[in-house]
Amino acid sequence: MHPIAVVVNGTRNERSVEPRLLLSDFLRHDLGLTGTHVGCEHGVCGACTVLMDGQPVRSCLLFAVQTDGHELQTVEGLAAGDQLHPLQQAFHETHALQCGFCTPGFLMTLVPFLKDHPNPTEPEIREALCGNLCRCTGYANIVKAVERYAEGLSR
Amino acid sequence: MIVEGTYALPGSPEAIWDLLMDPEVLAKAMPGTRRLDRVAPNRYEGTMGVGIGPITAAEFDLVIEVTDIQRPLSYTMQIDSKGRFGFSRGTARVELTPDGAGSSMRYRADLQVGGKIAGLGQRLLDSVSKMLLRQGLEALHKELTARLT
Amino acid sequence: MKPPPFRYFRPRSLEEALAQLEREEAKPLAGGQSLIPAMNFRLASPGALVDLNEVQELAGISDANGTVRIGAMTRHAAVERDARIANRVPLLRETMPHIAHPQIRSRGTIGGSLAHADPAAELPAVILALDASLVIRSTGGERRVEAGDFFTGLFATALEPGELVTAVEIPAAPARTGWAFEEFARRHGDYALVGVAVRVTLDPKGRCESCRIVLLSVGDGPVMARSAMRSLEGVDLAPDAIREAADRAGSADIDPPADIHASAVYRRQLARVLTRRALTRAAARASETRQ
Amino acid sequence: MTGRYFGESVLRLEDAKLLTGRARFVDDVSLPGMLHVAFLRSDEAHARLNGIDVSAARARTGVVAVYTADDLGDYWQPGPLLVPPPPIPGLVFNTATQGPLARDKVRCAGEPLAMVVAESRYVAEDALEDIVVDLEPLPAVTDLEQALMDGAPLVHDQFGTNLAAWVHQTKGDYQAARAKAHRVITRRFAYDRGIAAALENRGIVAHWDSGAQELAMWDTTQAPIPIRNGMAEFLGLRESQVRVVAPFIGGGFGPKIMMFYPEEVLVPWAAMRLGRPVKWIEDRRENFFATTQERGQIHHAELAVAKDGTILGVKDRFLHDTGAYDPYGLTVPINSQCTLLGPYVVPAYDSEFTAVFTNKPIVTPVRGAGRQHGVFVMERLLDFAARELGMDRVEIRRRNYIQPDQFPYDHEILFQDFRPLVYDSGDYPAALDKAVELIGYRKFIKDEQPRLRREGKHPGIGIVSYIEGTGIGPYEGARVTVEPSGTVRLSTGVGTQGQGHFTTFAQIVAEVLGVEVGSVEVSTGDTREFHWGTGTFASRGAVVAGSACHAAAMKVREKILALAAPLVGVAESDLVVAGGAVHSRGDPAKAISLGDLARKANPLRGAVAPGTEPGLEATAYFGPDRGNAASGVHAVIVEVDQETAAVEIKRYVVVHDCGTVINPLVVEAQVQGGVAHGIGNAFYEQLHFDRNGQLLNASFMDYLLPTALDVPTVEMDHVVSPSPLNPLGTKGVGEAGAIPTGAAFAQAIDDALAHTGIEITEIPLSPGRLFELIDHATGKST
Repeated sequence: MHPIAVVVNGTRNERSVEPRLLLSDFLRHDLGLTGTHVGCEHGVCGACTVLMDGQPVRSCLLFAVQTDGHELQTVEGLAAGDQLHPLQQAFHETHALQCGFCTPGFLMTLVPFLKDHPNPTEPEIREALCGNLCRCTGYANIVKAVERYAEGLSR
Repeated sequence: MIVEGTYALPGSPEAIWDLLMDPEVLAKAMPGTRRLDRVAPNRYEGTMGVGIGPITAAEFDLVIEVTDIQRPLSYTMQIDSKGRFGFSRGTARVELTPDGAGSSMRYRADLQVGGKIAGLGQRLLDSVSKMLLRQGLEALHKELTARLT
Repeated sequence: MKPPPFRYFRPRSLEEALAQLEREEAKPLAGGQSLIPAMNFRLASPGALVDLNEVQELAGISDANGTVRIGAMTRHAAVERDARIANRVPLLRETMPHIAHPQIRSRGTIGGSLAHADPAAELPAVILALDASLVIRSTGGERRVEAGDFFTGLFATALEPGELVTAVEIPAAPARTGWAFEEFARRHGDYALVGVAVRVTLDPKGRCESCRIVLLSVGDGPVMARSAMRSLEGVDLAPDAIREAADRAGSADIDPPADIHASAVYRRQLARVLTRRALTRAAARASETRQ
Repeated sequence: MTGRYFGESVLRLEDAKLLTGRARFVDDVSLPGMLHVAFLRSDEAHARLNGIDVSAARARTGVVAVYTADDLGDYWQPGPLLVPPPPIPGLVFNTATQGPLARDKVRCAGEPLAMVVAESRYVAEDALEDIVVDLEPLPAVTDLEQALMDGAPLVHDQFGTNLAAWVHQTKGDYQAARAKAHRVITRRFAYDRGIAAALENRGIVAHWDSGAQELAMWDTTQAPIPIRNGMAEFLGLRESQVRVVAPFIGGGFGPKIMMFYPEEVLVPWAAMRLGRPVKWIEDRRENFFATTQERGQIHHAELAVAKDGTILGVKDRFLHDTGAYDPYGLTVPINSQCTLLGPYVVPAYDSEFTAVFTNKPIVTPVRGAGRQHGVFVMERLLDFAARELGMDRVEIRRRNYIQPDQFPYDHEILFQDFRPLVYDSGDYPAALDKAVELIGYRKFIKDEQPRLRREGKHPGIGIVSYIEGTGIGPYEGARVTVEPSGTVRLSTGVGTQGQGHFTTFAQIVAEVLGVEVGSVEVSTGDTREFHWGTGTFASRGAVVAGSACHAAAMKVREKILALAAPLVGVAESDLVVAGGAVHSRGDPAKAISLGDLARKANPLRGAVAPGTEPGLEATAYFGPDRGNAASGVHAVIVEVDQETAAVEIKRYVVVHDCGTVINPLVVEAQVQGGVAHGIGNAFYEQLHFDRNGQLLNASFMDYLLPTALDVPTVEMDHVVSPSPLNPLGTKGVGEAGAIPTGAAFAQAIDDALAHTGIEITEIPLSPGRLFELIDHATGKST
């Protein structure tokens, strides 16, 4: 077992972990942050995307022990209390989610993307999303949500 | 999956027949073989493990039975291997014809794979089988050359 | 799909990492974006991993005496965003977005991809087209290997046990050089069915002085289309010459594998079409820089 | 019914939980002392099980139990036959269902052999590697046509054949129709296998509370109530001792309604036996074997047409791959058989199918559930007929449509709900006109296509029609309760997997009771809240459960009026229910809030009048007489790169008719999502089995789901033909988008490559396969 200290959504957590423990399992089961979802565990579906030091990573392709000393953000860290993050609000307003299982991964992929691309074109949005699978929506409303969010930023 | 071709070997069919049936030589011709014992006149058992890139060379149990023997011109090998990653089995028909001082070996293997290697490795199966065949034939050639001199 | 157990080491320096690799008979863990899926499937079960992610000295891009040096632990995303790469190694810049997906690129590393040597990977083909060298270290010292000598087979490289790729060095391109990368994948970010990296340099009269055509997903590793390359040397890069070279690239120069997504015949066709398209773009770029 | 909420694009009430990561899915359930399960599954597709040694696994630290079939004793039973065959004369059906753990023989790769229960999933997977299995391989059968040949290996020895079922349905006299035909179009069509690929895999958590003597089970099922009933029976418990919760479910698409999966039977059993909560979460690799699949069919079909393009008759002979077992009966092939008829007048129909056992995973409905096969065959036959007759593709369809004044229209055969295939309503010409207009069909054919062709491009257009039988019985129920707080509780038994039921059901109730939609709290999929019903399948949630919600709300409304009239002091007919209160029509100040009324409806003193019930609560059920017929037209424009065989979607248009729309936002999203699924089916998703029954692409690396770059934004328009079969007038929409997609693409690709003479008669179509077909059509071999 390896002791680790990792800041998640601004809170420091100290735990002892087996090296093989996947970050996705650590977040979900050790820290109880079950908003991060696991869809494939081989790095294709994107549902488990979280931010590590601000960068989007697949938490099923990282060992928890590797995050020692780093900062993570999960979907639980987006809203401020009952106030949805503007991107979450845009998803709500455009009906960009159905079953919602893949949604946290989309949000966590988009947050850093939108920081770098505050005014993205549709092709840019679609390319940014190509590492996240959604089986329900057909993506159209997710693209719309991003456009609505970006409009909100530029207003 | 069918793999076939011809390959030139040193030594006439008569000269190399016993060597081809020698478990040590046979093991050389099958890359990754760790151990191979003749347990009956035409039956061999052993273990093998082939690692490719990041894939760990997990141990497979290997059984080979030689049938349809037409000494010194042809035989069929029934190959059966299984392990944690799945299984591989099938037949390999080998025909030898004299070719100058050496032999021309015609081979036709009909192999099936199953389990994880089939479900996850399909992208690489063709390349891997080509590579193993090439390595095996080269090793066989080298071994025969060494033993014949 | 949970990985098997392993011993874990997390060195802070290259010296420490090399010593651990040697002592523990460990496998290096770079970005882990190929290794960890294989472990989750329990196809890979390394006894020990030496995690290179905290070895700061292995990451970073520098530029000296015309050579661009990329540290092995530089992330794909960093290469993609780097202005020097965009200016000095535009072929590499053009290739980066084709590599997997954004989340993979923010974790995956240049050195990891090269050492992994997947025959479908983009970077081995590109650094071969760029005539780059790899810097390799072990506790015994440092050596340099040209890309052409580094890839030795299916997932196989010139790396010996205990050795690490520490950087890749890309020489400056001569004047009048054009480039292009093309690939065909079922979906963006998938393993390409075929890809090609092309670099051409024109002589002052506008004829092809030298060129490199390197294909991926058509063999055990990156494959140089040698007869196609020879056919263009000293030749005006007119459509007919390009078409003929592309035909060679799709036929004599490769022996592509088949899988469920593409037959060998289809891969040959894609190799032909993509090579022609890449050569056409590269030639146009080269003549732009000539003017 | 229209009003403040009904028919409006109300934003979803369930979103906030899902967006913030607070929604609870099955894998989020964590209980103290919980154990974790991993299954050892067969690598072989067909083999005799000679022995299994689990002793090393049992000895491993952290392993609590390992079970094989032998350890189950009497609990080992073949699963139930969920859907018995319909009463069609002459029908043959051989029943074969799966036991929870393989015994004697395995019949497809992935069949569970042993169950490991351990302190963590990691350890459970470690222990799988300790188990030694002696499987003696048998020749496998995977090909539908070969499976029926003499000497084929038998999946189930007891039948002496691989025939699982045979069904023949006819209408009119096809031979006579054929004799009169100007042309008879004959083709072979093939549809290959795929999976549902919900992003959430299946999972079960079970907890036996020995103090309360109650079993709680969280299950990713689309049908919690039948699971509850079945588990009680299997485990010898009263139904009231079992609570099944289908919480938030990460997509269903059909396979999550299979009852019972082996894991569903085993996990609660282990939890009772071990006295600790037990969790099993299917991983993605398991999902490729352990969850049911769909789509393998081969059709030999012919269309008899008159010179003017009028359909005289259709004959179809098809094989349907049911996989290793057939617990779901004939739902899928009967859907294919019925849906083939589409929106057309087909005077003579002769359709015969044979369902075939193969050494592949079980087939049960997946979004579309066999309907797309029928549509593909019929639409393609019409395309080829149009080509041969020199007719326009749109015209041949228009000429054969059932007209708006012909409803109810009886196709004279039996549908999957055992009821006659009678269409309730529709306006097919109107939908076609809108689609033709929206995609600019005429202009494309006349101007754009020739222009692009001159530029060396290969553009093509496809336009196809379909019918979807939706909203079948038997019934669903709902209970509506007005609480003293003014909150309205709505409980229904159907599970929900993202369709927006929390919102659409609330809209229905809010409309009837005149309350804010946000004040309706919906509970679905928890047998403790409501325990009568069947499940979410066949695009029936909004139709059947929605109508039940409406009926329950209407009953509560009656109670409100009866109770309020004396209190407000006016006649019931002078009361208005609005704004969370009841008031006098003439004097709005004379009012009482629903909350207060609820309190008065449950008095602590006084007497409740005989014949009345306490509380503002009512339960109601709805069972439609038969399924209704949703319909639509899809049109697509593609561009094909003939050199690489890449197909690019330029535009996609859908005009659909699902009757009265409760929430347009939800309906359009269902259509868009369905089209994405259909695009996957058409281009990307194919399970590749080798001849030994080995699946060659058992991961998301090689089984390709379309991404945001592969699915265009669909342009939509609507036709509304209310269904007379339910009070809301609604029809189902969940599966529609996925049904005609393949047919639309096939036509568009044929059109794009018309100069090659190519004919697409198979789905799915990878670029590699399209390349071969182009080569074949052009006679080139590159």
